Amino acid sequence: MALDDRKSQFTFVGTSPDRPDGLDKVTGRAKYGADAYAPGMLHGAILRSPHAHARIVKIDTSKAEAHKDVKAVVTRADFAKVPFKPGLEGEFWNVLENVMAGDKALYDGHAVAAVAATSALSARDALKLIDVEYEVLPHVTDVDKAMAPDAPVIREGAADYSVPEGMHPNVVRYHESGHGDVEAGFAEADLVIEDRFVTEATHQGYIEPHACLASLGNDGKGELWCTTQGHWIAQKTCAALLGIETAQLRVSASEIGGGFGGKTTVFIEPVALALSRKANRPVKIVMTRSEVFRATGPTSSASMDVKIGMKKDGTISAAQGVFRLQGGAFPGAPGDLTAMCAFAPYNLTNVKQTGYDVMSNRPKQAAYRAPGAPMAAFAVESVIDEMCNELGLDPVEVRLKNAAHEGTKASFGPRYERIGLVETLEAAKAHPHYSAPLKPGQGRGISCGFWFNHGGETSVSLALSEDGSAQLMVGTPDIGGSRASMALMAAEVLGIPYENIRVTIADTATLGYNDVSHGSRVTYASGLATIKAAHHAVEKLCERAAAKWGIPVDAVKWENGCAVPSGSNAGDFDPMPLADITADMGSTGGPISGHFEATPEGAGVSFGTHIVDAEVDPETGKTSITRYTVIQDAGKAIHPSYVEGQFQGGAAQGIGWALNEEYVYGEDGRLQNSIFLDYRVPVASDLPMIDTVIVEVPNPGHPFGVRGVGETGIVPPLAAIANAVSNAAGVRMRQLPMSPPRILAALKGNG
Amino acid sequence: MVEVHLWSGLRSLTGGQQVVEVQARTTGELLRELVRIHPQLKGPIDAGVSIAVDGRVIATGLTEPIPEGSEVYLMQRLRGG
Amino acid sequence: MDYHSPANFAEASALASKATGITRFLAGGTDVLVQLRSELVTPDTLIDIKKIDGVRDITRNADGSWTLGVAVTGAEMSEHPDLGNDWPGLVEAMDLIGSTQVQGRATLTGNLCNGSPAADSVPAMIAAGATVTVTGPKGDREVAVEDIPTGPGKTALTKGEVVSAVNIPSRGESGGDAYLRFIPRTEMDIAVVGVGVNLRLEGDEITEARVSLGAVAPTVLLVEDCANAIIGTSLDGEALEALAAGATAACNPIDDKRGTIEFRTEVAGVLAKRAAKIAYARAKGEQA
Amino acid sequence: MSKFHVTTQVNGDEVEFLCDPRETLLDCLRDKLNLTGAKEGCGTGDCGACSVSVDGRLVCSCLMLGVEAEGKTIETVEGLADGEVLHPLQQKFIERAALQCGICTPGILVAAKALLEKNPDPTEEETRYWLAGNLCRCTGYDKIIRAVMETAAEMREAS
Repeated sequence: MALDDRKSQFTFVGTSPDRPDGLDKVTGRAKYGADAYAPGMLHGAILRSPHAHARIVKIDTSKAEAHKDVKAVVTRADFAKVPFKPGLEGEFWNVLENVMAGDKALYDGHAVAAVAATSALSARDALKLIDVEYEVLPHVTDVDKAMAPDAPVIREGAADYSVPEGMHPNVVRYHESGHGDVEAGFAEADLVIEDRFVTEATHQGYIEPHACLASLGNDGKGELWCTTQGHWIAQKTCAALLGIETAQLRVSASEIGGGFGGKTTVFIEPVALALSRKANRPVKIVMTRSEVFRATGPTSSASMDVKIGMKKDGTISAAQGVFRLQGGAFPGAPGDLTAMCAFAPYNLTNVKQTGYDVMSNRPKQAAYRAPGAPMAAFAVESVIDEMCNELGLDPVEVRLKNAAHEGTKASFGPRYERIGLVETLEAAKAHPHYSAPLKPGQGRGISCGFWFNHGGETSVSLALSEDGSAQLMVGTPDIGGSRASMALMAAEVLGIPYENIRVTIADTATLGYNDVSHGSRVTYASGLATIKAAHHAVEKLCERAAAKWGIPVDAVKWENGCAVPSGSNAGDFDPMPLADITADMGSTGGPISGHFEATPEGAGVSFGTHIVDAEVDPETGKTSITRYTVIQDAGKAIHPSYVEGQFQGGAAQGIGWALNEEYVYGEDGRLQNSIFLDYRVPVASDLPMIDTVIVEVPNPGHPFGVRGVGETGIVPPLAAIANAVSNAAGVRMRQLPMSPPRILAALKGNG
Repeated sequence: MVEVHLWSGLRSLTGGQQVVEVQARTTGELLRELVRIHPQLKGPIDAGVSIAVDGRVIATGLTEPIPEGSEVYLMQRLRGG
Repeated sequence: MDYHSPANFAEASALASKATGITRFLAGGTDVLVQLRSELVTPDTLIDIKKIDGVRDITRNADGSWTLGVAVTGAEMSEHPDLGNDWPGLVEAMDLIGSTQVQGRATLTGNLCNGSPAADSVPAMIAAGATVTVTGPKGDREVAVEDIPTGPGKTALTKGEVVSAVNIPSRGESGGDAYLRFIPRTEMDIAVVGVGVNLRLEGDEITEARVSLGAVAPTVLLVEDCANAIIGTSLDGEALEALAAGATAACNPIDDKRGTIEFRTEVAGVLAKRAAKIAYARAKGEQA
Repeated sequence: MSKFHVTTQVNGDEVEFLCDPRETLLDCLRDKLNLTGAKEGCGTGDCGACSVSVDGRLVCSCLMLGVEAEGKTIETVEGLADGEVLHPLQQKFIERAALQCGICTPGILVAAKALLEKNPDPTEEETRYWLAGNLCRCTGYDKIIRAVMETAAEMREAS
């Protein structure tokens, strides 16, 4: 049987059918994290530090324990002893320390104790009965200040091998890469611009707060229901933090109300398990919005220096960047990724990038869509825009002139395979938006963006039913409609209707390991695994047909949902539909399933180009986004509507990051804006329609050519909007967010 | 033999070398050889690396083949959102 | 927390008089519930005044003045066929508070008694010359709106006192009002600066004016210098500049997460001019 | 602390529950009546995920106490469909991919239905401002606004 995985003509792929979970989600019956209930269930609540940095001298839980409704109180002593290691090697220790403080509270909102009680109100009341004695320590929340010689040390010994001698202990990881000779490149340039850029931390802002329902006995067996991007990582981490065996903890992923990277780790889940073990009853914990802002994982904030040399014709002769990112009180700020992504769109002879991972008294940063890349693009693409203005060059032409393509040696090292940056730039140039006239007071900005994308461990299982329908089990939580794309890909291979395939997000007990829904990997990796699993089932279907016909299996091929005799047997028998084979599969060899387990390593990098128009009120500094176009290479769009949705969502989040979203810390190191009233995500009336152009340059690493699309869409907006605003206002904005006070101050020349 | 290009931050661990020649048919062998030749590379490799073979980024796999004469780059482990 | 829903204001006042600890009146609840939920303020006694007769009524009195019940919501004000013709600035100010959902609950009285210097409806009420009826242990008294707030979160109401009605003057001839605020987004924010302007014309000349500023001082301000800057003028360029200067001079704001001192001071002048132009156009009977 | 007995009508059904006066209507709908379609995204009236209609008025159920529901008529997302027939907005949201994660969808549907009842022919701007209190973090609102306006057009045609 000859089967070629690769495909470019499609029946189902590329259409946009109704999603399989649509009905549940429009009727309110879909079950999200907080929608679960268990008999005998208790409610948990977590006590959090009001200090940015403090030694925990003593915790007295006796009064809380005496409360009539309280069934368990836990502190750090109720978790496993996990070994400390520097850098990211000790990630289990880092996560444990983050979900329940040890000797010190490291940020405003850091968990210090938790209770389980018979009602949510009682649990909250009981928290007030816990006495914690703190010795307040000096704190630091700003990245540059955290690197300064006099900065308070968050934790000695947290730096890994990479940090050069003599750096402050808060610098915990260091990255340096590049090629060529940047000094020689700057000497060749006709124009050199060097600027400093600053971005504040933002939050993913998913509308569903973290929530879980945990049950664990002292026999080490447990069940966990939670809203997560990856239930296997939750299983592995919780098991390590509770000191139980991984396989004894069964984790089910609820419907997930947004994640964007913020639900790739655990926060409340180990705490609920510890409470449950102690109370010997199920425990549900639901975060408040304020807890989400204070104590989950926002992005890093960044301070960056970018220097670029350009010739008069627009050729970039050298590029250099230093990127300093603080990621809270733990290692992990993606200074390395920021550095590696910064100049990735360009074909450069001389390039050098340096990244710092710095600790401060803030919550442990988590991934947020293309972590680290948007800040880098903001700095780099702003400088390029300044240079285009200065040299009187068209910003799209300059980017085309320097654009990376297949075979270009990337700024981070290797040569690119087939990539689609040039195609997105050509599409931008041809788009009516790019040539549309601007009104007075408006400015236009463009920016390119790059992201790596990811493969990751993946398991998929597909089982056929006697009536010819198929059930597909995948292990990557569906955040944005991936069950629809999985069903489309399976339908494409099996040749049965999309509607005949039921896709389930399997729990950890019913499928092999799956990496998290992150790195834009789901349509790529689970999609690839789905295709392979479907092929696996098709092989068996062909075997059964061959046996029935009494011909060799390699004389059977699969076409349009039927086994068909081929070669010398062509035309000997009528095509045999799938349902005819499955109808008696129990008596012709047993149930027919297909599966696939692997770590696909061909995710294929992704590029996008955004065009944005902004209007600035010169008297108040208020910006409105008047037009927005996203152009991005999807490789192959499986479900085009949801691909557009990813593009639009990335742009909208980028607009928030650029204009109004920020973590505001007071002098006391406490977060000042931990509600949606003051953490200002874009509302419907803030935004225009967001136009999209799907470019399709197939990824050689996927049978259908898919590239992940989830993350790249947030990379260009910060820079594209900064360029539009700067061009509209006539003054260069180098700090985010570009809030009205900042713009007005810049306009008045004192910014 | 395969030439492995290191990121420049690793030069301090290899006595200034940014390209290391190793004998390896798979990504796993390659990492083992690197540590054998330059024991100080154990730190970064344990911390997590990705390997680009002729432009294809291998995030974690240790069994991926490395054809003779491929262009190989060591990269810091990629993480996504 | 005790919850009561009295049948009249005398009963509400009596409940509040004898309550111990923290007492809150519940009208729309859009501030009280947020404070309760976030455990900023957990009242010991909560008195729901929505079951009192007449609290949802909007009444135009014989002299052209208006009496609004204390539980009249923003949405009910916006939907009223005549109120917005008389006092478009006041109705718009109320309408700016929160979302459609919040409009279904939020009230003028709640906005006033929350004591926030950034309350949107308060500068508009003060510019309009509105008063509130306060029912207390000693009976009723009528208090000018500008005399209610005494500081952030604080009011002049004493123990046992409850606002029982909002009184808005008759619009009269050739008058117009307007309220503008600055927020970073288009909706859902707290005012960074708010300006209410109410004026009356004879011909082209302004004969009466009241200008009120929000979010630029510990309480909402009634700024006489601003009024004087435009009274006797036809709102020419010079008058507008004097108005802006008066507004800027009156500002005594703070730096906080919502805005800087410089920003608030500058934008107060900008909005004062813009609001005055709208009020002027309305007084002329033009669409604005 | 004594609890209050509340009798109210939800989606046409008369229901009763006991609640602490500190509990919100949202707490009561979700925890006492098992109507978990309304979601708590913020607890401060800023996200709209808990939107319900009370006596025909769109409100955030997190900004109303359970005790205040006495004698009211409440409609939630669970009451939108007519038996097995979806409301046109529900149908359109599925067809037009107007949801991604879906957590904001119940609130947006309830709010959009209230809009179309008040204004059967809203402009894009009116639709955007009406829904400004319903945060969506996935879609950028584009497909939501289009779905609401398209539904409005079809409902006008059908009536």
